[in-house]
Amino acid sequence: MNVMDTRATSAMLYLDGVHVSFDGFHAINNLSLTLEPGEMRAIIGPNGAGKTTMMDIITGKTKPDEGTVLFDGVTDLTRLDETRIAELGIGRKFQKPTVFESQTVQDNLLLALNVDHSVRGTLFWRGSRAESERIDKVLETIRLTEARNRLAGSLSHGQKQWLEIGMLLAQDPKLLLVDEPVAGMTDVETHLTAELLKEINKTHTVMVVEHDMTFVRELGVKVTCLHEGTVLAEGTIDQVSSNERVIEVYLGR
Amino acid sequence: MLTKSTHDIAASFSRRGVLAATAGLMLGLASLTGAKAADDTIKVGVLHSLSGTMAISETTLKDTILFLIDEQNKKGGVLGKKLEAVVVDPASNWPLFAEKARELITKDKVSVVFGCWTSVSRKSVLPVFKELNNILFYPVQYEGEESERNVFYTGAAPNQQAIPAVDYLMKEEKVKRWVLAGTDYVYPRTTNKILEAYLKSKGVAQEDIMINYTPFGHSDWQTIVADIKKFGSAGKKTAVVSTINGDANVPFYKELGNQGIKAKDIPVVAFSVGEEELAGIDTKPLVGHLAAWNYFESIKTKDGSNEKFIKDWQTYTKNPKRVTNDPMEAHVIGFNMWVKAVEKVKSTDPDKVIDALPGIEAPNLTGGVSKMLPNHHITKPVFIGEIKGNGQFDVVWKTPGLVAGDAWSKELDGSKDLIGDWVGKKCGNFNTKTNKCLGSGS
Amino acid sequence: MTPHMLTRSLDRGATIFLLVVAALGVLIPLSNLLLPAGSFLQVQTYLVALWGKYVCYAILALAIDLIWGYCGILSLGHGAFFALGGYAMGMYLMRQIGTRGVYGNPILPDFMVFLNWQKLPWYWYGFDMFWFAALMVLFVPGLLAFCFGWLAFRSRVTGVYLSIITQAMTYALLLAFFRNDFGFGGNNGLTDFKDILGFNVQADGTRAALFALSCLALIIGFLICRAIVSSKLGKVLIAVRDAESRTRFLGYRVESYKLFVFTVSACMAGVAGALYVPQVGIINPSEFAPGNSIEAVIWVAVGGRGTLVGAALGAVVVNYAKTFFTSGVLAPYWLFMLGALFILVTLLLPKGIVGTFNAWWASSNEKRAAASVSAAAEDGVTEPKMAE
Amino acid sequence: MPAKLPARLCSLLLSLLLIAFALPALAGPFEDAVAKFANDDFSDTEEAVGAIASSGNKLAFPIISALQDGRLMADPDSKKVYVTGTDGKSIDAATGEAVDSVPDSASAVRLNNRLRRSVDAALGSLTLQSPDVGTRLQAAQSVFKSHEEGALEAVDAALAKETNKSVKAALGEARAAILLFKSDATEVEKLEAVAILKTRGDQEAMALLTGMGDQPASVTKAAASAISSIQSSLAVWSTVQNAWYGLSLGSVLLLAAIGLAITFGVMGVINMAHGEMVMIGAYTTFVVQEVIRTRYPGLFDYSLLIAVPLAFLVAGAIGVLIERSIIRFLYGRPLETLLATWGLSLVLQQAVRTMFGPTNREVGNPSWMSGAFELGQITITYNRLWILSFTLAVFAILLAMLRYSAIGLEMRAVTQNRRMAASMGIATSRVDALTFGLGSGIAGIAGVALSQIDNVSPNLGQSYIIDSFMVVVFGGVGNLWGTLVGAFTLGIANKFLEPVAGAVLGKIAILVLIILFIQKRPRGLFALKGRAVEA
Repeated sequence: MNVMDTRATSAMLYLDGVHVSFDGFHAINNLSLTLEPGEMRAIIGPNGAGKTTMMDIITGKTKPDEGTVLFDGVTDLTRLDETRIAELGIGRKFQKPTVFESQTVQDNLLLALNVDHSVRGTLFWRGSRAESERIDKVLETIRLTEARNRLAGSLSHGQKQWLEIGMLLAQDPKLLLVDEPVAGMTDVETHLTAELLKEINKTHTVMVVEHDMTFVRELGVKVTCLHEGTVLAEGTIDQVSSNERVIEVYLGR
Repeated sequence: MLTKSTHDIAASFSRRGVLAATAGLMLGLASLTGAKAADDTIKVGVLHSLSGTMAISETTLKDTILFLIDEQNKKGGVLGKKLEAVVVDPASNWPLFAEKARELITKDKVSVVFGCWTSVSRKSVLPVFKELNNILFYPVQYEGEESERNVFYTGAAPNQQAIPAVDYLMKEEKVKRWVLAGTDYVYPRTTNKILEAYLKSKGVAQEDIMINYTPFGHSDWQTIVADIKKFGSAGKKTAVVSTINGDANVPFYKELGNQGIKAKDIPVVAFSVGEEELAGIDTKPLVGHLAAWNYFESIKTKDGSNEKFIKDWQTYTKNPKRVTNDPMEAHVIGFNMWVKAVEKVKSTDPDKVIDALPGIEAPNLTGGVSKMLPNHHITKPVFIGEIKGNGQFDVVWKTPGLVAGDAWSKELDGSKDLIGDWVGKKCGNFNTKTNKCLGSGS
Repeated sequence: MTPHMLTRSLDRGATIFLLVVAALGVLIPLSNLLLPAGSFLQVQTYLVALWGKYVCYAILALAIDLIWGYCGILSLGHGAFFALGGYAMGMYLMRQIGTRGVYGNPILPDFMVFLNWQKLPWYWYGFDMFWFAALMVLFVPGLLAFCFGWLAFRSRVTGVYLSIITQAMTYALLLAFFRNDFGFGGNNGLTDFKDILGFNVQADGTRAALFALSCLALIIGFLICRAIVSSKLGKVLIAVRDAESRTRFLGYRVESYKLFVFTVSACMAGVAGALYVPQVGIINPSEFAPGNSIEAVIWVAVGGRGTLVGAALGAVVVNYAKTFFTSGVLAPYWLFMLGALFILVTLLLPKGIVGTFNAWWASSNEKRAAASVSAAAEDGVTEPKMAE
Repeated sequence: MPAKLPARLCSLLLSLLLIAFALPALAGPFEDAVAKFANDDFSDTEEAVGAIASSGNKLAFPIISALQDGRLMADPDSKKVYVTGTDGKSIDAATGEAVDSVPDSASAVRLNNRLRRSVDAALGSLTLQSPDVGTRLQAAQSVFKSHEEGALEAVDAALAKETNKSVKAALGEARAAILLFKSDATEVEKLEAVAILKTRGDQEAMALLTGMGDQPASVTKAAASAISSIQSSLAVWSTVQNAWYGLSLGSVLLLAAIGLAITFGVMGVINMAHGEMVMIGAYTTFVVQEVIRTRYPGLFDYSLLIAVPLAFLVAGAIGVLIERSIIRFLYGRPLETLLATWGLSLVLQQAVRTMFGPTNREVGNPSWMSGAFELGQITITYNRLWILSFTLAVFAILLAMLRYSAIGLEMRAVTQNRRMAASMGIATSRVDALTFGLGSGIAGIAGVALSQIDNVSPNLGQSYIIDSFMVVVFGGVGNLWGTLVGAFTLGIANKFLEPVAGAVLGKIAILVLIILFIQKRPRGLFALKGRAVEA
C-alpha cells in the first residue's frame, strides 16, 4: 500500500498503484496517473487495456482491490458510491451513448442540471427562469435547439453523442470523463466535437478516451497510452506515437 | 420485418381488443338487469371449484349433483317442475366463492346451493347465505364449531369421525401413544385440539401425544416420518392420527411405505384419505392403514342400494372405474333431504324449506336412514376401513348405530356448553348453562 | 399537494378518467338505493359489491403501475401489501364483532376461543379503534415495503432478481399467515364481520357508501400517482427505469427514489386491501399467494403499463372477464383464457389497450398534421448524417 | 416382491415336509379352531391363529401363511375353510385333503392389524428352522418384535442348530428380548439380555429397554445405562440422518432446478412454465406405466428407464415449440417473458387437467425403487438413493455435454456473445431453440424422478417453481456449479432447521434467509464478475 503524503496533492485526479481483477483476470495492474486541474488528457490503448474499467473505478462503479484514487487532492473516491462521486463533480459520458430515450431532449438536460437531486426537491420542483436559460444555452452549444421537444430516442447516433456531452455540460462537473465521444461520427462531426471539447476544457478538467488518432491529434493535448491495465507511455501525441512499445501493441507497424 | 409485422398485428388486434372490450361492457350492462328466472324449472346452484388446487376434490362433487339432478328429473323432477343445475367455477379462490354465491342467489335465483369443500370457502360464503337467506348444503367432514340457520352440514362433525376412530384404535389395537399429524389449518387444529382433550380424558399422558403440523402441499416427509418412527419406538403401541390434507398425502404415504413403517407396527388412521385420494397411490405397501369415514365404496348393503348407486354413477359418467366416496354420499343424502323437504312444504321458499328440513329422513348408501337434526347436522354411521391392495377399503369396524353429529364439541372449553337448535331455541349457539343464545345468533 | 402540481397532473385523458370514476361513484350507489328494486336501471346490490371489488383491484393496479410502469420495478409481491392492508382492516372488523361472535366472547375473536387462546395477542391491541386500524392500513404495508426496499434497493437488487425475491417475500408471508399460531386465523382468515363504524356491513346503504368510498380512493390514488409522475420526480423515475446507472452518474440517489415510490405504492395497495375486505367479507392468506400478485401485474399489462388510466381499466376488464367466464358452460375454460390473455398481451399488445390506443391516436394526429404541411421541408436536413 | 416368490414357495414346501415328519397330527380342537375362521369375526380369527400355531399340526404353517397372504378362504355357509396354494390348487384346511374347487360363496379370511401381528408372531416361531437363511432371519426378527414367552423353546432349539452368523445374532437378540420380559428369568439372564440389546443399539432395542416394566434393581440400572449409551449414539446418528435427508431434499431441488439453470441461468429466460415441464415429464411416466400395465406387465420394472428418454423428448419438444412460438419474440424483455410463461403455465395445467382429469394419477414404484436399507442406525430408502444418484448423473452428463459437445460449445458461444457467434456462422436461433429444449427436456426427466415421491397431478409443477427459482438465484445465475451447491445447501439447511423450528417455520426461515442473502450478494453464491455481466 501507498504511504500517503501528509500534504494533499495538488492534482484534480490522482491514481496510484491501482489494482483490480475479475476472476483472476488483471484488468488494472498497478495503474498510476495524475490529472492536473484544468488539464485535458487523452487516453488511448488497445481493446482490453483497461480504459473503461479505469473510468468505472473513478466513478465508483467498480471498487479497486488496492490502490489510491484521490479527487481534488483530498477525497478518497474508493469509499464512495456513484451518486456521491457525481455530486462531488465528476461527470461521465459512456462509450455507448446513454441518454433517456423515452424523454425529450429538453428533459434530458433538465435531469442533468446540478440542482437539488433529493426526492423532496424533485417532487416539489417548479421550473425557474435560470434553469431554462441554462438549458437553452446548452442546447445551443450542442446544436440541438431545434430538436428540444423530440424524444431523445429518435435522435441520430451523433446527436445522441452530443446530447450526452450536453448533459455533462448541464451537470457542470469539475472533472469530465468522456468515453469515445466520436465513435460513429463523420469527419465533420468529429471536428466539431473536438472543438466542443476544447471549448469545454477552458472551464473544466477533461479526460477523453478515444481510438481515433486524428481526433486525438486534433485535441493536441497530453496523451497516455494504457496497455494491460497499466501506463505504457505518456507524453505528447508525437512522443507517444513514436514509442516502440506503443507501436507494437497498439498502433501497429 | 418481424417487428414490423407483429406491430401491425398488434395494431389491428388492439382495435379488435377495443371492440371486444366494448362488447363485453355491453354484455355487462345487459346483465345488470339480471337474468329472468324461468318459472318452469327449479334452479339448483352448484358451487364447486373446477379449476385451481381444489378442483382435484371438488370436480367429482359437481358431477355428483348433476347426476342426482338427472336422476331426479327422470323421476319427474320436483313439484312437477324439472330441476336445472346452475354451475359456476369459484376457481379455488375464496373471495370468488362469495362472489359466485351472491351471483347464484341474486342473479340466477337458485333455490338451493350445493357446494364448498374447504372450511374457508364455507366461511367465505356464510355471510352471503345469511344476508340473502338461501340454503347451502355442505358435504365435507369439517371441524365443527358451527351451526348456522342457512347451512346444512351433511359431512361428518368431529364426533362422527375422529373420536370413533380413536376409540377403535384404543380398543382394538391397544394404542397407548399418539401422533397427531396434520396440515396447518383450522380443521386439523381443531380436530387435534378435540382429540388431545379426549385422549387426556382417557388417561393418556402429555408425553405420549406428539402433535405435528406441516404446510399445505408438504412434499418432503423424510424428517417427520423418521420422527414418527422414533416416537413409536418408546415401548408403547403407537398410532398416527392423520389430518393431513389432500395433496400432501401421497408423498406422506409413499415415504411411510419406503421407510418400512407397516400398518401392523404403527397404523395411520386418516380422516381425509378416501377412495379418490388413493387412486393416485400404489396401495400395496399401505395395506392395513386405516381411514374413518361414514361411507366406503366397498360397503355391501342388504338392499343393494350402494351397489346400485355405484352402477348408475359409473353409467352416468361413462367410466366403469369411477370411484365413489364419502363427500359424494353426503351430497346424495343432502340432495334427497332437500327434495323431501320441498315436497313436504310444496314450496322452494328457503324459509319454509329450512324449517321443514330438521326431522327429514333420507336413506344413506350404507343401508341406514340418516336424519336431519335440529342443529343442522345429520346422523351417520361411522366406519373404520383398512386400506386394501386395490385402492379400496375393507371395513373392519362400525358403530353399532347411527351417531348424531355434534355442532359444538364437548371436548373444548369454549363450546362444551353450547348446542345448536334451530327448532326449539331458534339458535345455532345456545348456551345451556346460561340459557342464552350467544352472539347475534341471527 | 400544491395547486400547481394538481394542474400539471391533469391532462385530457386523466380528466376524462376522473370524471368517469366520479360519475360511477355517484350514480351506481344512487341507482342502487333510490330506484325501485327490479327496475331496468336499478343496479343490484350484488353488482355494487362486485364493482366495489373491481375498483379496489383498480387501486392495486395503479399502485403496481406506478412502480412498474414508471420506475421499472416489477414487484411480484404486491398482493402482500394489499393483503396486509386487508388484514389491518379485518382485525378492526373482527374487534367490532364484540359479543356477537358465536361464543359471545367480548374480546377474543371466535377462532381464538375455539383454539383455546386465553388472551388477546399484543399485536391485536388498538385495533378496536378505527383511527388506529386506518393508520395501520397505511403503516404496516408501508413499513414492510420500506424495510424490504431499503435492503433490496441499497444492495442494487434489480430486474428479475427483485421480482423473484418479492415473490419469495409474499410466499413467506403466505406460509406465515397460514400458521394458526400466528394469531390471524390461519387458513380461514378473518370473516363473519358485522359492522364498520357502527354501520352494518351487509346493509345496502353501507355497501353503496363503501363503493363510493372506493371510487374516491381511486380518484385520490390516481391524483397522487399523476402528481408524482408529472413532477420532475416522475422524470427521474423514468430515467431510472430506462437507464439506471446513467441516472446514478448524474448524481441521483436512485435507491431513495425507488424506496419512495415503492413505499407509496405499498401504502396504496394497503388502502385497496382495506377497502376490499369489508366489501368481500373475508380476508385469508390466499391473498398472499404469488399467483395473485402475478395476476395483478397482468391487469396492468393488459391495460397498458405506464399509463395509469390503463392499469385501472385493465384491472376492471380482466376481472370482469373473470366474473363472466367463471359462470356457466365456459367455466372449465377460464384458465385457458386467462393464460392465453397473458401470452397474447405480451406478444401482440405490449403497450396494452390504452398504450396502443394512445400510440394510434398520436400517429393519426401526426398523419393529419403531416398532411396539412405536406409541402414543408423535411426536418432531416439539419440532422448530421450517420456514418456506418 | 415377485423375485422372492419362488424362494418363499420353496421354503414353504420344505418346512411343510419338515413339520409333517416331526410332529404327530391331532384332531378335535384343531378342527374346531379352523372352523372359527369361517365366523368372519376378528377375535375368533385371533383365537384360531393361537390355537393352530400351538397345535403342532402339520397344517399349521400352510394355514397361517395362507392367512397372511390372503389365500385362506372361508365359506360362511358351510363353515368350511380352504387353503388355496400359490399354485392354484386348494386343500381343505381342516383335513388337508385336496379339493377340486373352492365354492364361490367362500371369501378370503379378513385380517386387521392386531391379527397381522399375531400371524407374524405365529409364523415366526414356526419358521425359525426353515432351510432358507432369509426366512430364518425374518422369523428371528418377528420373534424379536413379538417377544412372546411361548417362542423361547423354539428359539433355543433353533439357536442350537444355527450356523449362519447373522441369523445366530438375530436369534440371540430375540432370545434376549424374550428373557427381558419373562417374569421368571434369572437376574443374570436379564443382565445378559440388556447387554445384548445394548450392542444392538437401535431404536427397537431402546423401545424394549424403556418398556420392560418392573425389574430387579440391577437390571433397571444396567438398562438405564444401556439406554443412555444408545441415546447418545443415536443422537450422533440423527445428525448423520439429517445430513442424508438434506442431501436427498437437495437432490430433489437440484433436479427441479437444473433445467431452470439452463433456461434462466444460461439463456436468461424466466420460464415460469418450468414447473409444468416437470409435470409433463411426470405424466409421461404415467402414460408409459399405463401402457406397460395393460400391454406388457413384465416390463414394469423397466418403466422408468423407458420413461426417462421419452419424458426428455416430450418435454424437450414442447420446450422447442414454446421457444419458437412465444419466447423468441420476447428476448431481451425478461419481465414480459415472465408474464407470458406464467400464462402458459396456466394453460398447460388446465390442459393436463382436461386431458387426464383433476385427480392424482398413480405412478408406481418399480421393485428396485421400493423399500429401504439400514446403514448403521439410519434408514436409507432406495428411491431417495436412486434419485440422488440419478440427479448427480444428469448433472454430470449435462456438464460434460456443455463442455465437450459441439452443440454445447455453440450454446456457450451464443450465450456469451450472440452477435459474434452469429457472424461465425452459428445458427443462433436454432441454438436458442435447442438450449430451451434441453432445459425443458431436463425438467421432463426431473418429472420422471419426482413422480416417484410426489403427487402426479396438474399442480405438481407449481409446488416446485418457487423453490427452483430460489435455488438458481441463491446459487448464482449462469453457473451450474452454483446451482448444485445452492440446492444442497438449501436442502441441508432446511433439514437441520426442520427438527428445531418445525416444517412451516423452517421453510419461512429459509425464504427470509435467501432474501437477506440476496441483499448481501445480489448475484448469488457464485456470481460471475466483471464488465461482461453488466452488459
